[in-house]
Amino acid sequence: MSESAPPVAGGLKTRRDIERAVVRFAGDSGDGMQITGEQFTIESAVAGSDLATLPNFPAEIRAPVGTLFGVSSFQLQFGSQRVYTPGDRLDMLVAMNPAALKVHLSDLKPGGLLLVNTEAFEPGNLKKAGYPSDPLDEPALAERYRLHKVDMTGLTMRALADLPLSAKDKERCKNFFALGLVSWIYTRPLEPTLESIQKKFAKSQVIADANTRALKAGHAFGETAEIFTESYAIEPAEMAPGLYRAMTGNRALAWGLLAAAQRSNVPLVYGAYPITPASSILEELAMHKRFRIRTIQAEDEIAAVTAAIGASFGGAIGVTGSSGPGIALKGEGIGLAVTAELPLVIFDIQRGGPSTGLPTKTEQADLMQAMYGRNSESPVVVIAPATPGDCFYIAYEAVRIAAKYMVPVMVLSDGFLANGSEPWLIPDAATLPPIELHFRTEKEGFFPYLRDPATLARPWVRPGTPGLEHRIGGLEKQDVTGNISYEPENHDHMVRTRAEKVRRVAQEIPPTTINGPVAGEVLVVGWGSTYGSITAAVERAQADGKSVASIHLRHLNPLPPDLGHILREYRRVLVPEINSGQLVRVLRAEYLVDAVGFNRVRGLPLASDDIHDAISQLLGDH
Amino acid sequence: MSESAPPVAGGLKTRRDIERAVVRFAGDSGDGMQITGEQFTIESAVAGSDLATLPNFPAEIRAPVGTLFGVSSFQLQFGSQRVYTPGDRLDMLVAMNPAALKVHLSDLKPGGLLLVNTEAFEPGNLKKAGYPSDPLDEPALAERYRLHKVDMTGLTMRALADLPLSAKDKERCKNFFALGLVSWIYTRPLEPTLESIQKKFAKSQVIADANTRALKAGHAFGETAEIFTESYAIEPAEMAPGLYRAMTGNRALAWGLLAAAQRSNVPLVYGAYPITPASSILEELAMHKRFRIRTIQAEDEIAAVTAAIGASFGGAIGVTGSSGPGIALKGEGIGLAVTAELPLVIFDIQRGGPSTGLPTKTEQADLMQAMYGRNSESPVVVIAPATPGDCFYIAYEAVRIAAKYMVPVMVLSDGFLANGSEPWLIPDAATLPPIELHFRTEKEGFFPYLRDPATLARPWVRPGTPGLEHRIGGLEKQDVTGNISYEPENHDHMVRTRAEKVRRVAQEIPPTTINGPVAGEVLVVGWGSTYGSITAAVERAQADGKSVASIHLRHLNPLPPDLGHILREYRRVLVPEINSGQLVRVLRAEYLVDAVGFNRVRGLPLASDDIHDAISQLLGDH
Amino acid sequence: MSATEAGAAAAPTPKYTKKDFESDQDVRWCPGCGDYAILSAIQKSMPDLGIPKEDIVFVSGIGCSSRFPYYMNTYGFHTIHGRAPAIATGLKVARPDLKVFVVTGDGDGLSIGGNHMLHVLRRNVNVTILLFNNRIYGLTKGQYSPTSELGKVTKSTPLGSADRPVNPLAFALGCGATFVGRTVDRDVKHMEEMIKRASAHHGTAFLEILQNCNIYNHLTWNVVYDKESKAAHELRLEHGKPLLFGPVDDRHALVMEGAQPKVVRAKDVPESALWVHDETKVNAAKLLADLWTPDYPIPTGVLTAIEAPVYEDIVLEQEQRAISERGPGDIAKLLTSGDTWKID
Amino acid sequence: MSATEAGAAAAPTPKYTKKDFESDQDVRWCPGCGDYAILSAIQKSMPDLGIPKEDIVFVSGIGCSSRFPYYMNTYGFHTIHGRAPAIATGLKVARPDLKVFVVTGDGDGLSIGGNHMLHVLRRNVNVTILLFNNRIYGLTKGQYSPTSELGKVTKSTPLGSADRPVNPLAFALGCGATFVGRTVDRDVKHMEEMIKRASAHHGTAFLEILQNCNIYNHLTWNVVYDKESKAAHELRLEHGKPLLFGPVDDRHALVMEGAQPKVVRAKDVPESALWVHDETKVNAAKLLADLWTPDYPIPTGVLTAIEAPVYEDIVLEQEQRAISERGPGDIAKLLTSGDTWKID
Ligand SMILES: Cc1ncc(C[n+]2csc(CCOP(=O)(O)OP(=O)(O)O)c2C)c(N)n1
Ligand SMILES: Cc1ncc(C[n+]2csc(CCOP(=O)(O)OP(=O)(O)O)c2C)c(N)n1
Ligand code: SF4
Ligand code: SF4
Ligand SMILES: [Mg+2]
Ligand SMILES: [Mg+2]
Repeated sequence: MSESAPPVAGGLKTRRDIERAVVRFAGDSGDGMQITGEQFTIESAVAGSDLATLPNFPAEIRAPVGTLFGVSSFQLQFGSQRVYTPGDRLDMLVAMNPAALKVHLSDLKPGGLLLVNTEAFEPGNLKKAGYPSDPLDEPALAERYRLHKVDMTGLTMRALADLPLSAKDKERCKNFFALGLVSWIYTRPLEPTLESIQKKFAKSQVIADANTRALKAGHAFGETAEIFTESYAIEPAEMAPGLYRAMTGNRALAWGLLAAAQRSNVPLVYGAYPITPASSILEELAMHKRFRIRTIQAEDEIAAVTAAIGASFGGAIGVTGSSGPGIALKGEGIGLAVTAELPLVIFDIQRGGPSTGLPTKTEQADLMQAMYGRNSESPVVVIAPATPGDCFYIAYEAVRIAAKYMVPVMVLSDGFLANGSEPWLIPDAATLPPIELHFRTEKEGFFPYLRDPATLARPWVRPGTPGLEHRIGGLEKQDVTGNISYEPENHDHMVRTRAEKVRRVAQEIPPTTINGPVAGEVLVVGWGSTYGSITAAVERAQADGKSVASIHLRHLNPLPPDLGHILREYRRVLVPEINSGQLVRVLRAEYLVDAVGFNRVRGLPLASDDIHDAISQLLGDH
Repeated sequence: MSESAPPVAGGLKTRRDIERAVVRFAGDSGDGMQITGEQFTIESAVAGSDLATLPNFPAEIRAPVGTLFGVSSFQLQFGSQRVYTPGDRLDMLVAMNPAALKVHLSDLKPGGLLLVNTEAFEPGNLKKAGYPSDPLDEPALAERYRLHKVDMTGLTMRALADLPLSAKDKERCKNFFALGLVSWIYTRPLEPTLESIQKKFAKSQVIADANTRALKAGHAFGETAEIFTESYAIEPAEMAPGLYRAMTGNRALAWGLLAAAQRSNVPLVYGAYPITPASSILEELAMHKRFRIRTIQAEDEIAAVTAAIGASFGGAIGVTGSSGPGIALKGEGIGLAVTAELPLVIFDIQRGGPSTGLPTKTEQADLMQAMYGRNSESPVVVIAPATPGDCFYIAYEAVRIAAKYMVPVMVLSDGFLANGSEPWLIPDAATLPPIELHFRTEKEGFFPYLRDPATLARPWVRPGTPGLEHRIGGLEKQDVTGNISYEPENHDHMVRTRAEKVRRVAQEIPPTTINGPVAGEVLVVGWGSTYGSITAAVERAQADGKSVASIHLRHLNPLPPDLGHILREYRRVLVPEINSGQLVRVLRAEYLVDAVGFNRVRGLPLASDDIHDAISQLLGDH
Repeated sequence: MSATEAGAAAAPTPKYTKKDFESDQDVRWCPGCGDYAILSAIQKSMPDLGIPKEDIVFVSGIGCSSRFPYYMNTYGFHTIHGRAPAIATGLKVARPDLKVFVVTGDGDGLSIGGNHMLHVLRRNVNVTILLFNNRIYGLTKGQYSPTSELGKVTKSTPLGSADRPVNPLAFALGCGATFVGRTVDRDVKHMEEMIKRASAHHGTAFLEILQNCNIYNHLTWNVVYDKESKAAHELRLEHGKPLLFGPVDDRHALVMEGAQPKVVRAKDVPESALWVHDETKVNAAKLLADLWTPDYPIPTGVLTAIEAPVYEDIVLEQEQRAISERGPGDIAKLLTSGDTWKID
Repeated sequence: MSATEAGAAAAPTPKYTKKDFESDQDVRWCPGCGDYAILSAIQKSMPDLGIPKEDIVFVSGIGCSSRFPYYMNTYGFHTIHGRAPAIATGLKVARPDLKVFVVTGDGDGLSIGGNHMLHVLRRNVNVTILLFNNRIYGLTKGQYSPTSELGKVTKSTPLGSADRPVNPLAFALGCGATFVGRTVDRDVKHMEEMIKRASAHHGTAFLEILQNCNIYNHLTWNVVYDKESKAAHELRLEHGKPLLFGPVDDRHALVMEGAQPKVVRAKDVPESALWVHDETKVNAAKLLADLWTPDYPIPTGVLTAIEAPVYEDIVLEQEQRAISERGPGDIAKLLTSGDTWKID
């Protein structure tokens, strides 16, 4: 909720209209917080809210129960206005155990709703969370927040008392109790969850019944219990009409590839080695063999990228995906695709680093690696999606460009986009631009490094084509003939040609959309997953009447042709990134503008409040 | 020779004084051109000349005889003034066969000396070189150059007629005939070569005798044959007094490590996988086991770098070396050293790329890879030697910094420095700065990520130290304790700390030497092996009275603290590099100066004439 | 050798208990994971090694299993995925005086790290490798691994995996391993015995530990967990003892028929015809490594343990010989050796 | 399958000669290199494969040996060091209709590329791997390789190498190879026969070709070059034939003594006791792979050739089953499947 309401003492249950709310479910890894959050997301979407989500879970598979590092959480913001981010500070926190309270309380706004499961606040758990005594007994807590102590476990157990289930199984349903209660508080429809419970537990009707009852019990508890004095209603957001679905970034990348495979009508080979947070792309693709997607779980990332290159050599679309450490290993292989001039798509789902770093946390610090993480002059195209749903279009676009220009295309997503979801307007597949693959079969005048005058692409030849037998490789080649050449001028020419080919991809970039005035005080330039945080911050500043605009780059190499011009129309340029300042250096070097970075590397999305502050500061500093 | 003399018709043999000369020996891979060039280098050095060399050989081990791609050459410039480069254009070309003539003739100055071995100009060789008829019969050749057709093979055979050797063995001595003749032409002393023949062929006196005779026969031929009308004398250069030796870059890197190992008094482990042009460092180090240098020829580059990291963890100095493609493979491993904060030295002997590229040619295109070729924010120190001899100091310095700051240090050498040589003033080993290693043994107050306030280095602990048992790894760590931490603020702090630690290395950088006026029209900024070409070009421009200065960066990350100030003192900044413009982007981004690049990626050193032209152009463009 | 190197060897080894090897870090495996039992067995075995704990280093890659070093109160290095054998090689070359363990998983050691495994084994570096084989990628949440059965249905192979598994023991032997053994996470006593045997080997010891991942691959090794099945199928290898297995009342024997191993009723063969286990015969170990149910028993214990040159021993020998023959290196002398000339 | 995929199979194969497989590129090996003989043998074998030359692809890594594809007038890809098996795997998954050869060296295939070698072998991808083993790094000018003898003096090991060599055949078998053979560059007829046998195998065929590097490791295989020595030591394996070797007047036999192979005088054993070579027995192949002089003969020929599931066959089967059961994928349908909601 953007305006926080003062705590209200008992009375009639009222329903207040609010514009937006930020809710976080937090509990033990075993408490089902991810599924609770996902269901709440669907309910909110069906209610017509715009929304954005932020799942956050530990690197451990099943951390010991009750520990601080075992806390798992799911946050979402939903509202009747455009929602760009999962929100900075919480309107409501659901804490299923003391550890969750300890880890997350500081993010709750003063006066925010705090719902705790009292049953879990027993000595063992308190100790694991490092509480010397029960924090729920501290009067300060109820003073600072609207504290609701509910024995969710007990209420759930009682609601399920007569069901033929073990106590443990019953206790497990408590997250649905919490969901029911929160759904009541925010007037979310239960139907989507009821349906999905039926689907999910189709194999065990008793479990389905138990969860259904728990959900309803939670809802009824809100309705009847004396302690909740009001609930909140949120008008449906004004969203483009059409059919929607919730979409996560990794699924969208996978589906973008499926669309590309179908439209291009050749097999697509995805070579990957599991790594967080990229693994789910491999897993998603493996389920769609009907699209002639062939997945190879390779022995390592080097094999993954080179298998993809082998596939491209064979006339299929070669794609590989990983996260930072795996991308580092692929550098040499990518260089081979650069010089062999074969299409290749590389997904980098960035995570916290360096080295193994923070595997389940998000970051944007692989931009330089994408540009330069290989020996010698080895240019590739670099593009980045702005939202989870945008991943679909970016993946599709990556295949299109790779095949058209015979060039590797690196896609920079990240952990936040990968797992985050948004309500996504389902596109009409027929409106996707065509992917035109030209496999040369004409013998006359053939040379392996002949070039298309518009794109500088060399011909793609499927082995099996009679008369076009040829050999390529990683040594420098004479232009046109493709024969090995160590000749100095040819090398210089080829270095320039490979660079020019990538530069020509600029002709694919549409004019940059400026969010705000076309000239003014401050321009905020972003890329990748910070889109939401930046847009929210900029729109807030604009609402305050500030002369601020933003642009968001989906193309990072080459940069949009109109960018230099745009940058010069503002007094200051601010570049917020979840890294130590990478795009900002590219812009400074390229355009000699005194752009400044706003950089926080916390494993989390940037807070739009912080960006807003940075904008204000720049505006102030005349 | 800087002034080329007009062809002179017969007469008395005169000796002319010249200032400098550029000579290239070229022939088949089997013709011994490398050894010929190396010997001529020693002779010139002993004669007191300053000099610079450029060996150039094919990627093939033994390319088929007589082919164009099988040509091997060795070029050197020597003179009585400071010699910075092997020279752009040739004063003399020795062509041992038609292929050598074909490949190299275009580099010979008009009026230059052209010495050919007529015997090799027979139909088979002419055909392999692609000559439809004998080029020696073309009148234009003798008009354009001072052509000397000598049957070097035949003269050698005759000189060795009575020796008990096979015809093939005798024929092999013809390169020493050529050397004798060229030595006569440039008045070089034969003694160093005579000595080295004795050493080299100590096992076979008859071979030693044969080569000695061939050398002397060549010399006598110059003295007596009617065709050579003059010879040239070159005053000894004014060089700092002291003991000199010829030094190649790779040997200097290796010896720098030996010095560091001796001074630091711990073993040094060099992990490497063979790759051109880095292999000879491994080979050189393997010969010096007495220095407690332990070489591991690893199974691949990843094992090489991680073995070095393992050694550093054990309290030894871990060093690895490779060329571009191998460095690409090491990226992930280097990231581990960054986060584990262990000392590590990485040699990157750059070669032509991308991918396998031009393995035996030189390039400077790995600067960006050195800076950014890893996932996430993963800063390392980057330094680069300017000349072959400088490699000794750079290697030593790399170890010193790595151990002092507990940080990886990347050294960017290249194929030209690696194989090129220069007369090198042997330093007094005692004057090298100390390498102070502190292995912590004190238990009290120990934490693995405690930091030294000056350097931010964490303590280095040798396993085996009682009471300091601890665990480190690639996951993000809490500062000070080193415990795994996914805490957002700590991560941000650690990202900044790792960056700051590298930034602090700036305190090791001496004030930048400016070659020329401290302010003016054009500043030329170089790094690495272009030192010679740039200096020669700048000094020529200065001699013409132009307002031009140059600086040469040995420290590329961090940059020298005084650099920003210096750059702003000149109207234009020119950055010549053997890449597509890498340092120039760093300078633009860092200092917002409109520096422009001069870029030729030809697998060869930059020609100082070309740099001179680029300077003139910048001066002209007001 | 530096003073410290020499010093470490001389110090008397204190008497330890299991507790001395427990670190202060929270153990972060899933409740019920087989890794707990292995951790306990290793901590329990340590005091018997007679090595000062500051001289022990655990090196690992990445995976659930590779979290191991954090829990040992020794020196430890949790490195990057698959590279632990290479890191251990560098460490041993730098510090032959240390006792180095490598902890790895079926993914870490045999997928991304397969090449380093090959080379550490052929080099016979003096390290003890403990491979926790749960036939799954645990840490990345349940994709199939190189040891997963063909046709395995996992997250990344919804229709079943298409690749034939690698047999870690056969692989290690193919790489020239000098010590190869197998034990089981639920057989605590045998585990301890094997850990000590492996640790005592001079050269690379490769010990496969069958481990349960109760979250993603529960009971994959049930054939050696289930009491009855274990009794029927486990072939406990003991040097000098005949290859007999199965319940006391239905003993079976393994014999050679030409170049093929064959299972027969124990009572049907004379004692002289029994195949007596000989750890020094790598040939025989290769035959044993390939055995599995249903046609053959499952061997556990030490398949082979032979002596062979150790990499870092040779490296150090060469160094010491060079020093003793020609004295320690002297950079000042080297710099002025060979062709030099003077300029005044 | 696309039209082209189906079409390629249908076209009648032209009659070729060796010349048809010679490319227009200059061959750039050292004069006298064993690679020339191998090239010639392969070019000569090609016509007999009965495969249209446009359907043949040679994939290689980096090394002298890996220059190979340039000289074949087929499709070819000279890739990066060690990765050819992985590239070939991707190629075969994309294009199972192609005939793919991998050419590699002892460094390329067993040093940097060892892991991919392991995994291509266990996956049993349908490719023919030709490993030119010269026991040295040729292209980088003479450092020792993983197959070099222990103590080998080379540029990088002036005092002798410290690592035990890997035996390529034993390694391949340890990785689960389904076809393992060995031949010699100087035995042209046998080479051709082996190349055809390997090429005909369905699954990964691993053929080691002992090759002479006359520049850096001349006559390293002299034991099988020298006429007398070859006659004494070569054990030519032939399916169904007993393991006999040595000159006619001094024939020796290989027999099993328990689990150990043993050499005896042929005349001292009854024919029935002879060990008859059976290519389908991997066990036996493992015993054979380890044999070498002086104690044993040197086996050449096919050590084993077994049938096993082929990786890309399964991948394609799964795809075709999915399509035939539920129809080809339709992105429009997928996009609207599952939980959706409408906004008007
Ligand atoms: C370079 C790199 N690639 C991939 C990963 C992701 N990853 C971490 S552990 C692991 C597999 C672990 O499997 P295993 O070794 O069997 O260990 P387990 O978790 O089963 O004990 C993978 C793929 C990584 N950390 N680094
Ligand atoms: C990543 C990488 N590392 C190292 C090299 C250098 N290199 C090229 S070939 C080779 C070894 C070749 O040995 P082998 O495979 O036995 O081939 P041979 O030349 O003996 O036929 C090496 C180390 C390289 N090209 N790329
Ligand atoms: S995922 Fe499996 S292997 Fe990993 S800790 Fe959990 S139970 Fe153990
Ligand atoms: S170096 Fe050896 S392997 Fe390479 S081409 Fe020459 S002879 Fe052949
Ligand atoms: Mg595992
Ligand atoms: Mg080789």
